[in-house]
Amino acid sequence: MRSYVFRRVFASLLTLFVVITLTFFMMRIIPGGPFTDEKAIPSFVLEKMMNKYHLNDPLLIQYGRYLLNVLCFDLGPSYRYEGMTVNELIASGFPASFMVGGIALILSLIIGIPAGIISALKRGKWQDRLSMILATLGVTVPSFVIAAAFVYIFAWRLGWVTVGFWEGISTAILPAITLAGYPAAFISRLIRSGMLEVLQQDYIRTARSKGLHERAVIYVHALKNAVIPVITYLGPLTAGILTGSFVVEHVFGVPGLGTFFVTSITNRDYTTIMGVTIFYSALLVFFNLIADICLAFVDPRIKLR
Amino acid sequence: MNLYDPSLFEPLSPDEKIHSETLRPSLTYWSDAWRRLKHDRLALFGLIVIAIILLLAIFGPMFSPYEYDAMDFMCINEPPSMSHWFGTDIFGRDIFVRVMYGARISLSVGFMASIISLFIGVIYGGISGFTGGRKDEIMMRVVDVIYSVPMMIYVILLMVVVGPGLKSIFITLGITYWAPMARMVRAEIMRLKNEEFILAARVIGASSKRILLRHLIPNAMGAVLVTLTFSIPGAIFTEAFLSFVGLGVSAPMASWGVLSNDAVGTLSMYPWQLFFPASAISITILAFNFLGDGLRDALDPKLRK
Amino acid sequence: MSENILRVEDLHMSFFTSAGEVKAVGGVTFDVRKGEVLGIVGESGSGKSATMLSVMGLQGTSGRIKSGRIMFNDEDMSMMNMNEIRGRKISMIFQDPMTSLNPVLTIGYQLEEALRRHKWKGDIHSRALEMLERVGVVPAEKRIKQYPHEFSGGQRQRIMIAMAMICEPELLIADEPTTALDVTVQAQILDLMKELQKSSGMSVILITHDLGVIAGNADRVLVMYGGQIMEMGTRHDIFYSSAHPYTKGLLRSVPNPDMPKERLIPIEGQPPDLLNPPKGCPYVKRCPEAMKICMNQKPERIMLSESHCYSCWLGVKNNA
Amino acid sequence: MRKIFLALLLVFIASSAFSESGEIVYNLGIDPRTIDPVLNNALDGANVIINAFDGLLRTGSDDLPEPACASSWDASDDGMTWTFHFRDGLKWSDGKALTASQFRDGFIRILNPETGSPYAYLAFFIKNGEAFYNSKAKAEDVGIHAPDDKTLILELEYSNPLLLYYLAHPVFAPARNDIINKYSSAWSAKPETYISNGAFKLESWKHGDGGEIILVKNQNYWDADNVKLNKLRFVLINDENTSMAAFKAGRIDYMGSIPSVMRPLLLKTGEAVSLPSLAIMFCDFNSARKPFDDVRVRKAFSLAIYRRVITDKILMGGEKPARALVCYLVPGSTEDKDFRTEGGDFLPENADVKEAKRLLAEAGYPDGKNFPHVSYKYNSNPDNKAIAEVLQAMWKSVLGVEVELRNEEWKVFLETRKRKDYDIARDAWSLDFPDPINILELFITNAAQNHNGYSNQKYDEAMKNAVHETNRAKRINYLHEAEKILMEDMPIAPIYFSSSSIMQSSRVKNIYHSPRGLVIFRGAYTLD
Amino acid sequence: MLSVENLKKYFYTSNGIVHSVDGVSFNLRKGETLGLVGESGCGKTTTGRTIIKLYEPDEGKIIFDNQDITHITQNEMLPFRKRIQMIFQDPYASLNPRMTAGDIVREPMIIHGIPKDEHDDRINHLMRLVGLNSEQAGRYPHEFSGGQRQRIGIARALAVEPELIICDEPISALDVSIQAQIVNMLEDLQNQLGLTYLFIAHDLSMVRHISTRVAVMYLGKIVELADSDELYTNPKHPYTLSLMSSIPIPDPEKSDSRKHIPLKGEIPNALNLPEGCSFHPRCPNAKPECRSLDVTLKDIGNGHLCSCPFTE
Repeated sequence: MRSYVFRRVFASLLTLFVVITLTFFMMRIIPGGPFTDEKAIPSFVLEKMMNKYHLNDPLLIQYGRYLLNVLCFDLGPSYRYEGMTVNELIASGFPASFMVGGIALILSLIIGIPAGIISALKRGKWQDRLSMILATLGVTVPSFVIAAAFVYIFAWRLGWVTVGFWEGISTAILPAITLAGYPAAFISRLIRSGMLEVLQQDYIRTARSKGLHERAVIYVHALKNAVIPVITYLGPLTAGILTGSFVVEHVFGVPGLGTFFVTSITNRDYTTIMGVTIFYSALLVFFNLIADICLAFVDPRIKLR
Repeated sequence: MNLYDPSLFEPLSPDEKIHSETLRPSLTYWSDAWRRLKHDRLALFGLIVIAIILLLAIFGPMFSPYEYDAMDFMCINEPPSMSHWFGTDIFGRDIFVRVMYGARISLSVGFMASIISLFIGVIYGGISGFTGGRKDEIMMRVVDVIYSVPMMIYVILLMVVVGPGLKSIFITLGITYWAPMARMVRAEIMRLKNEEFILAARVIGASSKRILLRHLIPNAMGAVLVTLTFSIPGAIFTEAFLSFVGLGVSAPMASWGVLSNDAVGTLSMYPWQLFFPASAISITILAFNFLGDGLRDALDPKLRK
Repeated sequence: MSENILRVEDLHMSFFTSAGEVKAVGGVTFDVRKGEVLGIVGESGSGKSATMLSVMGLQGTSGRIKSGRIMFNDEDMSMMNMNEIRGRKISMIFQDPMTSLNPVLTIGYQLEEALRRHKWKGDIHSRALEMLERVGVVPAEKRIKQYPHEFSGGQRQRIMIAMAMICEPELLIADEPTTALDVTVQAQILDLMKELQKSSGMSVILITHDLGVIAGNADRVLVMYGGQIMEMGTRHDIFYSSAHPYTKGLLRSVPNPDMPKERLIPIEGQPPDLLNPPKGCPYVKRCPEAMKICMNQKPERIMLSESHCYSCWLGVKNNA
Repeated sequence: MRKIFLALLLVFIASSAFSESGEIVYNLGIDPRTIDPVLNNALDGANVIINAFDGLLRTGSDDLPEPACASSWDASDDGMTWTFHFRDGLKWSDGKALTASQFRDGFIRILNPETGSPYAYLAFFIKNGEAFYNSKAKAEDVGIHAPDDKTLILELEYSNPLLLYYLAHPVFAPARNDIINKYSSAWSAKPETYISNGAFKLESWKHGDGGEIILVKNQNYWDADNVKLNKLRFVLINDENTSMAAFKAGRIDYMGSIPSVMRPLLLKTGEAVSLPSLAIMFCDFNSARKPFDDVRVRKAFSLAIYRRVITDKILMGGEKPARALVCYLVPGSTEDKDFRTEGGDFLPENADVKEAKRLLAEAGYPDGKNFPHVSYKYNSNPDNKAIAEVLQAMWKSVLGVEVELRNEEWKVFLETRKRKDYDIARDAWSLDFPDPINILELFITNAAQNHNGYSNQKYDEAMKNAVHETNRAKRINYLHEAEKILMEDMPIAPIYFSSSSIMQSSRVKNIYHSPRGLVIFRGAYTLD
Repeated sequence: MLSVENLKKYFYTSNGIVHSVDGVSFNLRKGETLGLVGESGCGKTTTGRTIIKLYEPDEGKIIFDNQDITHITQNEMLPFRKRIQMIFQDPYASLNPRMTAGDIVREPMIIHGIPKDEHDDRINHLMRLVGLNSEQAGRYPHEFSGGQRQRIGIARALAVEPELIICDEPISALDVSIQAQIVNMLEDLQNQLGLTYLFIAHDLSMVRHISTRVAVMYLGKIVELADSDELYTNPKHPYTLSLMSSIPIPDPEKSDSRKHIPLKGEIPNALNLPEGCSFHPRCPNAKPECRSLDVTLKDIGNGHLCSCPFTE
């Protein structure tokens, strides 16, 4: 187990290194810099500003310095937020994204799993059709449309919710619902196809031949097997959903991490781009690992090696 | 019938036996799939919807009295009416004709992206899964890297290098969209490559290339098709994002994604400007999903009896 | 109370697939006596498993009993709550022990579940341990906590037997219990089943396509083909004085141990397509003695003795 | 299930808390890059700084400089030495005394090359300022002296007619070197170290969308008696529709970001007000490339624009057609005259179709025939896109020319435009100071902002004269002359003079929104 | 024709090394049928697959027609693939579901460069040879019954006119009435075409019927090898004895009268091979010295080879 974790982490660090390198050089190739603005700063001023952040050094030296800093878990100062370090930015943005993402994750599970079960059991009946159509809508209506519609309906027309202000859990619910749409849809489809396959298995027939109630057959025998593909999917999903979404955070005014993924690039905030990318990749690795370990617990046939 | 009729008890000649053999109509693989698809009402519905949308996209604009870029400041922001079925936009342009033109872009983006990802993803995933071992490990790490490097950075880079237009959208989608496909195909190939018919192919001396192209990939086609129908909505939305960054077709031509994106701002005043293009996307993708589900069932050898 | 524990009367059962109706069972009548082992022989697609699934009420959503009656202890089973019968009064063992156990649950859980379900009086855990020991899965204390994948095929089939027997059922249906196993293991499992049957006095329906297994284990034998019963009788009736051309053909097509090098005499042709079953006798296309009447008319059952009957127009012809 | 639903409902209801008396919520929109007076160069940052810091002078509620820390000043006869006399009892928000030398520290900080101030060049009028910036002089040589705690003397490098405007600019703020040296750039990011001397002081700053910057009244402010508000909440809602929803819910008192589709209706009902601003939108013609190297083509394109249609049918937010370069509200030959009114119009309100066609034909492209393939570049943004589409339609219908539209990501676009890799490009300018020179200087040969490569010796001459002229009337005259030359050459096509639409709840009064976009809360109060 | 010497094939799994084939030697004469029997997991399938080089052997020699093919590359193997073919156990899994029967039979011809214009004639001929009609060449595997599918598999193997066919449990997945058809056909083909078979199976009665000689495998080793009648009438190795006694006999009286020798437990997995004679933990007449005994196949007369030293 320990050597397994060690090997996984090592392989991920290697991947991360490639990601860092690629991102670093690509972002430097794209036009514009952190101080490019509509009102051009005179070039002699710009040069002094660049000097301040060592942006005039040879690229390779900057790259080496950055790698060294990352090794010490120092993601550097932000170019966009004067006086803030990227570590501080992530620390300040992550809690809100975490809360919204966490609620969304729970929502998507408590919606997706029952919906998937129902539509598998009622295969071909209206319950199946309805939940699959809803699931497809969850996949097809992009979050920018759902988010805008939610703001318009719930905040504007009905006045039920406040948007634009972050006041903890009460303001996290609407964005969480928006965010939960796609994963809930996906989970319900995974559960549905998993259940359909599992229900054809011999051991389900065995369970039935023991005279078990249909409920026990489905929730104990079938679901535990059908949930396995969901766990695999939950790894990357958790990493993605907890680091926030640009659109949702932008529209609902959630002071989270998600906006940084886009704004740091449009601002050419080099260190923040790198910082959030590294943070996301690290979470991805972490949750994939957790998912694999969970998988080994649910499915005794899997051994971690 | 008279049981005492001795002629009934005469032996049957071999000819009569063969004659009596009620041969099941010989069905080729695809005609069998088609027959079963026809029985799936939802899939058939999906197919018809797609056909209608395709027809409208190709021939619809010919029958419209309006041009997609003809502004009419006398009737801006009009709600749907007999003269403008879907209403007009902020320049007084007919939304119906714009949606039909948008279909051309969005659908071709969807199809092209799928085809590109199909070729790259299937071949890449196929090689990775078939080869296995260290090579597979490295190839999958490359996929991880593609997942982790922020998309927007290479999108901007491409924008600078390639410039706007459909071509660059295809390139961008081709770069990223094959990754999930590759993963799926790899998993499928790993499952298939231990099947006996692969051993049989090896025994008759088939080369690896032949085994991959003639035996493995055709058998992964069902799963590939399903993944494809799922990747189309993603491509259509990504196109809207790419257009925003400057990679898409240039205004006033607009895809569904762009039409929706632009109309989010006017949601509170003129909701139909968002409703129609967004519905077009949803309906199309719903149709593709129905068709995809039907295809998966139709192509699944396990469901074949 | 009659001596029959189970009686199946004119059972018709079909599976409805996208390709059409598969007439899996087309009019089957037989009974199982208390304490006997009834062997059912037939090839795949002969309807033997479908009949048993109907008895268990496990035909699934696509399967439907179209007509006929199934009586258990003289009660119509369609009037009974099958959930109370299954596992308690009638148990079933399936062909493939590799897939018939739930991979994510311990065997202990799967054993005890049936006891809990049927409100077993007494200590559930010790009953499970007792059953495991009886079927020879030892040390039971340790193995009860393990998962199916930690067992070999033979052991899994032993566990399946333990699971089926745990509530002391009156009837055990064993659907090809040894087909997936090696000969040495097959012999062990059959011995175990025989021993358990003797000690508990229950009735057993043993389904197999292996004539050797039937010869060694069944009291009475039922030969099925194309969803119908071809011949029925004691094992002596079937093996030494078989009447139906199909039974004869089957017996001829296996190597004779006395003349091992003799050329085999196979049954030519292929089993019938149950999507489009023949109007008459299902065996007509492969039958060397087929007659015109066999094409269009289902043969009636002809009694040869009290225990022995068969369905063939040859019998009518010979009688006439 | 029902319980969960009820709980959710309760949570929703509980979340609607309204602002207290003496508190104003303003949607700043964008999270400022910095609120360090010296490092900021953006409007969002300036709006925090201007409410937290007072310079020697400050911007009054008529957009003119008025005395602040300095209660009076006098200039030497040659106008090259200025002496500022401080008020009594000036204090920082932490209670420490504010001294003249801290102003000197602040000004030196602007010029210190290591600070990296984007506005460093604004202080080059101070003697040896530029030399110090380029490390050719020491800090002691810079012409800033604080002979005592209450006097600051500035020696000038050259005379600056806008000197008082400059000194009211937020960049010319005093500095607490004791704090800045200790915490370096982090000082301005944390409320504990962000010590200021203006009407409000920083209480907290939560970054990103949905975050907020809270300012509270500075009790040590010299003019504290006139500050009515206890608390200022600058919220950071970036999305216009969200902001609007929050305003409707009564959560925001004042905001400047109204969804453009709603503007006409809101302006009509009076719920929103349109304020003119010192900004102009125009497009650059690339004079260095065919076909826009031909003045007739440029003029034809400019004349083909229906400016009135754009302002009245598309923007509908109180913008005015730009019929010349310099916008309204810029003082002319005297303080009370308007430069624009004096200068008159150079372009028609609507297209001059005949003239435009004639010019294009003369240039060799009758009815747009044989016109080379050209494109209009703009940065991705819904409003820019709308303008682009309208312009394209107008050029097509009037001139018969197909112009391709190409949008680019913001910073890519800025680089493209700077490289002059375009035919026509969107451009805009907002004035830092209400003076025509502030925009006309863009078109001097090789000026930093000269995106279209315009170069005309006569124009440069007129601008040079204006810079060196001390007499106001004459100076303005030179500028009129320059504008006329520019309009003759038409290197750009002015489109419209911007305005800003604002919404304000009825409970707040007396917020001053200057044409330069500064929002000043020191005189504001709430009715409840 | 084929000689296998001390063949070893190990699989390196994360649990350890699986000694799947652990020193197997035998000769195969032209035109004969050698039966290879044993329980599942004994390595008989691996032996077959290693001979045809689906697996790389770890040790030993494979000599085919006086040529050492043990370590030749896949490319060099290509001409031999024309001469050695294989028939698989599972008629459902061994045919590509997306190819027609005709294409399946055609594929080896394409690979081995048989001229295109001969293909159709050959396919027709082969289809008839295996008892199918040529119209059925256009159908897909799922349209055939199990027996018919196995015939297609045989046609594929015959397409390149091989000399040796390795039959890997070709009948065990088929119904009783079909098994006889296939066995008869294999016999007919052997007579017509002069084929040599290596017949791998666990159905002992069929093996006896078809084979000239039979080898019994246990845990990767051959424990007994003899002419088939000799082996069946006079088995020597305790494992063989017990195996023989477990065969169900389709005759109630014989079945009842027979005494069978039960084996303890099941075949252990090939990960941790028992020391000495690997059969000793289950052997009914195991002796203490079996634990340390080095067992090898020894001729005990009449070409009857047996690895147990304690045979009477």
